[in-house]
Amino acid sequence: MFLSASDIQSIFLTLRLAALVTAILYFLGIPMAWWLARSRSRWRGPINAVVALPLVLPPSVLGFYLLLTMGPHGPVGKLTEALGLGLLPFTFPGLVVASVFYSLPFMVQPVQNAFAAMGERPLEAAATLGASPLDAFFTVALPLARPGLLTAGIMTFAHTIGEFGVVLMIGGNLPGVSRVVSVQIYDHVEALEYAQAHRLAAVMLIFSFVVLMILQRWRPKNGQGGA
Amino acid sequence: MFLSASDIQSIFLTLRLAALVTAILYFLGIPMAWWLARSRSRWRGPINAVVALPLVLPPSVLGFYLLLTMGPHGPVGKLTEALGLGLLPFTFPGLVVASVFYSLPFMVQPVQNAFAAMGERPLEAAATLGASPLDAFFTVALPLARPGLLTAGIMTFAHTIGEFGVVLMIGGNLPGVSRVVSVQIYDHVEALEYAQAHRLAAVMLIFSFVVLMILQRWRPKNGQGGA
Amino acid sequence: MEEIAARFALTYPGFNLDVDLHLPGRGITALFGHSGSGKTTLLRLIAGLARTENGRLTFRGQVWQDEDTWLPTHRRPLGYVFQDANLLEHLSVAGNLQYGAKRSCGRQVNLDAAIELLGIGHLLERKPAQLSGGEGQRVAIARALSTAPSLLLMDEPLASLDLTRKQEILPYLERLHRELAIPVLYVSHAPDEVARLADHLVVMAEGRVVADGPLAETLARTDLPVRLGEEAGVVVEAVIVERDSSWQLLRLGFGAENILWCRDSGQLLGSRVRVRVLARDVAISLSRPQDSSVQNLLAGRIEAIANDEHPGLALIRVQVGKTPFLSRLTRRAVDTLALKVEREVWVQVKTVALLDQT
Amino acid sequence: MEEIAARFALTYPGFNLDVDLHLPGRGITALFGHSGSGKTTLLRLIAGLARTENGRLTFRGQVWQDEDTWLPTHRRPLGYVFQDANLLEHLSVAGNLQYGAKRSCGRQVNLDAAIELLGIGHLLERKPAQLSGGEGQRVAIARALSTAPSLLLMDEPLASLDLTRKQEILPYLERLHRELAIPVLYVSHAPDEVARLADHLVVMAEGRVVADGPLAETLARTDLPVRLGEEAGVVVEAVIVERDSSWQLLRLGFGAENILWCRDSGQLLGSRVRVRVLARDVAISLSRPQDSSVQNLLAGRIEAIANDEHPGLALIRVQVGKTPFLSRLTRRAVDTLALKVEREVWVQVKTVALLDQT
Amino acid sequence: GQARAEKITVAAAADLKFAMNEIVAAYKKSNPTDEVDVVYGSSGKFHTQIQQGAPYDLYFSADIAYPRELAKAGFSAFEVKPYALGRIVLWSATLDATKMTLANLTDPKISRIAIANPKHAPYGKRAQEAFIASGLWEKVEPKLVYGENIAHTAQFVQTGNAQAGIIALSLALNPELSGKGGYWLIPDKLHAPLEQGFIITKRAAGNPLAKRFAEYMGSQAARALMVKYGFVLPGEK
Ligand SMILES: Nc1ncnc2c1ncn2[C@@H]1O[C@H](COP(=O)(O)OP(=O)(O)OP(=O)(O)O)[C@@H](O)[C@H]1O
Ligand SMILES: Nc1ncnc2c1ncn2[C@@H]1O[C@H](COP(=O)(O)OP(=O)(O)OP(=O)(O)O)[C@@H](O)[C@H]1O
Ligand SMILES: [Mg+2]
Ligand SMILES: [Mg+2]
Repeated sequence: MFLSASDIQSIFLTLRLAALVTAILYFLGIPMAWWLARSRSRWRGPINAVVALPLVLPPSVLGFYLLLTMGPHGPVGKLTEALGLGLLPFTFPGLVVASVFYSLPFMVQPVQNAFAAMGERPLEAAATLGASPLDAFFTVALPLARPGLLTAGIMTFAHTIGEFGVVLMIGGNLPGVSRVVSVQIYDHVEALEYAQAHRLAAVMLIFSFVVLMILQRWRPKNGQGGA
Repeated sequence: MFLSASDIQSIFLTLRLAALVTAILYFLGIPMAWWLARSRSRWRGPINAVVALPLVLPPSVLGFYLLLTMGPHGPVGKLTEALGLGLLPFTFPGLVVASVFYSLPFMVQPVQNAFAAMGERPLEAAATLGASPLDAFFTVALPLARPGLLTAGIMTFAHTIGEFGVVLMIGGNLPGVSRVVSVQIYDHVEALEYAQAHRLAAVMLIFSFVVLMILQRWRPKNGQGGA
Repeated sequence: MEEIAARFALTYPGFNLDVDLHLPGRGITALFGHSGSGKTTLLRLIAGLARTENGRLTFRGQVWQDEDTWLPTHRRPLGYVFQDANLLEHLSVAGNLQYGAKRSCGRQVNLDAAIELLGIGHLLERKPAQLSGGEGQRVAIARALSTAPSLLLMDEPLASLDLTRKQEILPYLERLHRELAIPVLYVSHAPDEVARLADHLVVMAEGRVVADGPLAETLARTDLPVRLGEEAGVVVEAVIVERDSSWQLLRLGFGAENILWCRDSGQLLGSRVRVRVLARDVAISLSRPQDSSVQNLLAGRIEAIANDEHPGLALIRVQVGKTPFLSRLTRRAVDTLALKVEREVWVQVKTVALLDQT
Repeated sequence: MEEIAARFALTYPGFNLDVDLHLPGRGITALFGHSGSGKTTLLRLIAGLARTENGRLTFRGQVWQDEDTWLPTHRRPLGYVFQDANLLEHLSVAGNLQYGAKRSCGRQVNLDAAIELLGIGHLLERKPAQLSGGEGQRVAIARALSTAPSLLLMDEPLASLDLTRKQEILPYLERLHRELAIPVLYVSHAPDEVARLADHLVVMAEGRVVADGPLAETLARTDLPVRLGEEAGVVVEAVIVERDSSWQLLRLGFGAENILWCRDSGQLLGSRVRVRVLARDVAISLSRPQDSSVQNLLAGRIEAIANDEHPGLALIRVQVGKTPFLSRLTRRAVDTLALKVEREVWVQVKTVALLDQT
Repeated sequence: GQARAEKITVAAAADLKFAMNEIVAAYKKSNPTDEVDVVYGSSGKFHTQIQQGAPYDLYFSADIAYPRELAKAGFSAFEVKPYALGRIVLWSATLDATKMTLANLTDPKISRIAIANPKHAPYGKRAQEAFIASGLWEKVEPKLVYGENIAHTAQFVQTGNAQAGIIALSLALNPELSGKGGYWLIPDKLHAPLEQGFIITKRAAGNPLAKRFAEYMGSQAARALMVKYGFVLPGEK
């Protein structure tokens, strides 16, 4: 067989993770980006900086700290246990939480730029047409931010697929739970199973290429001159 | 002492690497982003997709493939040897090359969006004022793309600091050559030297926070209404 | 009558706005003033797009802004035509129009009529980037109407339109304001538009209101027409008393027995109309002219002789019955004819522009 | 004389541009036409901002575009005023002006004069976002001049300016074009601007050129003034023969012995000027009028009687010496006075607008 | 409920991969209903993860120090059991390592030598000890490059980026590597014994399957497989 059963399992796990993380980050990151792009609060600067900080730590070190925080003695771990949710590490939800945290800047930064670039004027037009700020956000700001949203989604999705430092640490490499493709390829390489590693990497690259090509269609064409 | 000599060495090495990679990527990524934002070639879509592909592979796997390619039997390795440059793995230039490759999408995507968002009109104005395309690129497109350039720089810089999978894979963990901070923190954690790991991580986080806060100043204020 | 009360003070570097305005609750109020005099700024304050401390704004008794109240723009029932069209780039023309219509809170609008009249029916599928300057402006007008507003704010809506287009759109706007009975604040640089459309005139200079009153009154003030340049003149209310079908002319009666002839534009006999008579179109003679192509002759008496913008010119106010007329003459003519206040003269009106039915 | 030759064909959905134009190498050519008639598109093609296959464009014998040649915009020595100002948002007003000046290849420009005349001196430090609509437009004009162009393309440069401003800027543009001796292509909807500024008139409709010729000729065509609406009229070349300082008037002589009076704007005695006489300002009488405030009386002969846009109106062409005048009269007046071709009449000109020195 | 558990997860050091895969396969043949998942990775990482509650039932470390520490901290159900001694070899993909000793590494033609990072990788530590014991450390240190773990070290050599390296015997026997070059077994007197041990974690204390599998590791069949893959068993020489 071309790919082993466990390879295929890891592919579906990865897609589920990446899709979920991207979806969650759209929910979390877009409001954050909106606030960061428009607020005049003095917290804007610091928060802007904090968002990019997860990038600075090596993934497996970040994973280590997340493990400590979400473990039984960590604050998050105590909280989730108190809430009856159990502990997050070594579970799929734990992976999702960690990836969301780590990929946050990939979502926030491009969307923030897109919001900032459109300026106030389209929102003013929407307001005079009776659109509430929330309404205008959905019907004007989001559509106009499409290139930024697309970039953010691509970066988040691709990065979640490729990231494994955090995942390995938090997830524990459990089949069906946290053995995502990146971990699987890594395992193959570590075990010197190069043929399998090449195959799986090739599948991921081709698949991702196709997905990225399809996503290109959402990228608006260049402005066409016009009057 | 608060940080060991080798910690401090790794910090300076990291800053050198991140600064160099960011600078090189500004050189390489901006023209690419320009082309991707404006070309109507049918290669635009595929190349756009390819730029994001390095993200999809786990860094250490990517590192493994780079090790193959840049090794004595790989095409890049044969080339560099033929050019009398020697082999790239285990050298600082090798690290730079690998990081440039891996961080490319972080540079290209935000800048591309910024170029696309400004549209043709400012460039048309510049052309009627006698600015050649190159002139207009430097005097109009780049200044207008400032938020995108800033984001791209931040993401590239932070990511190069934090990335260690690729670096570890092809760097050989040589002090002063490839033992960057991320690798150093990782080594501390692996060796269960948690106190040292915490200290070094804290230093990196605080330092990065300060740098990011300073960079915020370059982010233009919100448009101020206007007529 | 006073249904919009606005008091604002705002400072930009090098510019102070300080207005305290009371505007009628219906009819078109023209905002007239030099470039940079603060017209757009005032409109933005009224729309709630800009905000000042200590501003106060009431509309039909409802407080839109004071110390405690701030009604955000989208809750103010207004339509706004931006100075640049400011269309939503991601929507087609139709999408832009529907955007407002969908949010009109059930108020009905006949958008089809607006679309046809503004000549944008063939553009509905286009994106704003594919429109010419004037096309964009017309779409912006239709869009402002799409919300069925209670107050219409128009910032130079016709600036990039040609005369023919303007002449198609102006009657439509006139009709609209009569039918909808909503107040319109209309910024314009074009005195002919102002004279034609406005019921009320506000003249601004350097952030302040320098004149403010009903159109006819304000136009007939001999201290003001200076600002209107070639367009100084008066507006006369009259009744259509006769139709001359063979010559396509209408006879208009005003005051006790005075008449004016003007081109027939299809108005009903007996209806009340407004006509505009420009000072430059009014000549004066001492005796009744003979054999002249000028058919509108009125007997009147000189009320005032004032300076005009050019030292060689004078503005003469002649009372014809109860109606004042302005005439712009050279100072030399005033001298040659020995014109003086109280003197009885003949007024020759070369052209009369029918404005609208009232 | 023919120094700009342009042939372009271009198709947008629902719009075809097809022009073959030969324009004079100096003076102002007005591009006049309805909204959407293709004026901006033509200007963009000439500037090289848009490109068509099989287009051909030569300027002063130099090929800018043909099958083999394509001179990119920045190599064409032109200045362009965009329909919206299109200022560079990241630069201050001063930065925008310097941007062009720095790239003018050593050609000298007196920007200070432009800045003062356009009244933008106090705005130099501002960012474009902090300008009013008219202020932006004025900056755009100054910027287009900053490159010391050999061809000036202006897309409704005065559309958002008030009359007073326009009256300040128009003479400046006139002077400029005389002094610089560069051809100007000037898109305008305002017939008064066209009549005042243009030497040459191109009328466009639906992507095609429907009229094209020297201004005076084109304006005097009785088949065309329809498009000019109230602004139909003629332009007369005359010489200042007398100054009446007490009345601030100038006496203008034209033809053998004809004279016109107009307001004194400080021109030199003996200088050649252009004056505009609108058809609406011209009355006709059969006998010489007495006691009238109208001082300009000329003897002439009716040359043609044509239909005007309104069925109740007629356009009469009266030849005064060698100069044609247009008069707009009601059909009834034509009938009452029994006006006919060849008939000798008196022409009463109420207002004469001095355009410029030639 | 723990008695009914039919599944265990084993965390095993990466160097065990081939041996363990066969052992599990053999075990399953005799106990077809038992399900055994094996996760391979770095011993250090497993150590951290088990402290944070990772769901591993058995933990086979490449260095007995880790399980000992866990046992001391109370994460182990029973005491630590040694299961093998690791051996290190000098290996090269380009040179014939069978004819080499550590001393040959000083040859200037050999510019890069790969060992695992002695700071945290047990095989790397032993390699360092061997160099020091042979008095070569000062001479070879400038040529050393450090792999993250023993597999990574092998890759440095395999891709030709390093001309020689010190890796685990178990790895050198791997078919992927044994085809190329050859190895020279480094005498075990040159370094401290690389004792490898495993524990049953506390969470599997009542899990009979975990216990059964642990016992199977001591069986003759399992021991034979361990030997086949280059491990020296405790109590044998
Ligand atoms: N954001 C701003 N910052 C600073 N000054 C501003 C800003 N917006 C407007 N101004 C200034 O305020 C004054 C009034 O501007 P406003 O746009 O109201 O003028 P306007 O009457 O609409 O002029 P126009 O007819 O040219 O559009 C101008 O001098 C302008 O330069
Ligand atoms: N990018 C485009 N795509 C499709 N149609 C276009 C595009 N640009 C312009 N048009 C159409 O071409 C025609 C001519 O446009 P153009 O801008 O030249 O008109 P214009 O004469 O300048 O009008 P205005 O006076 O309103 O500015 C219009 O019908 C317009 O809708
Ligand atoms: Mg304005
Ligand atoms: Mg146009």
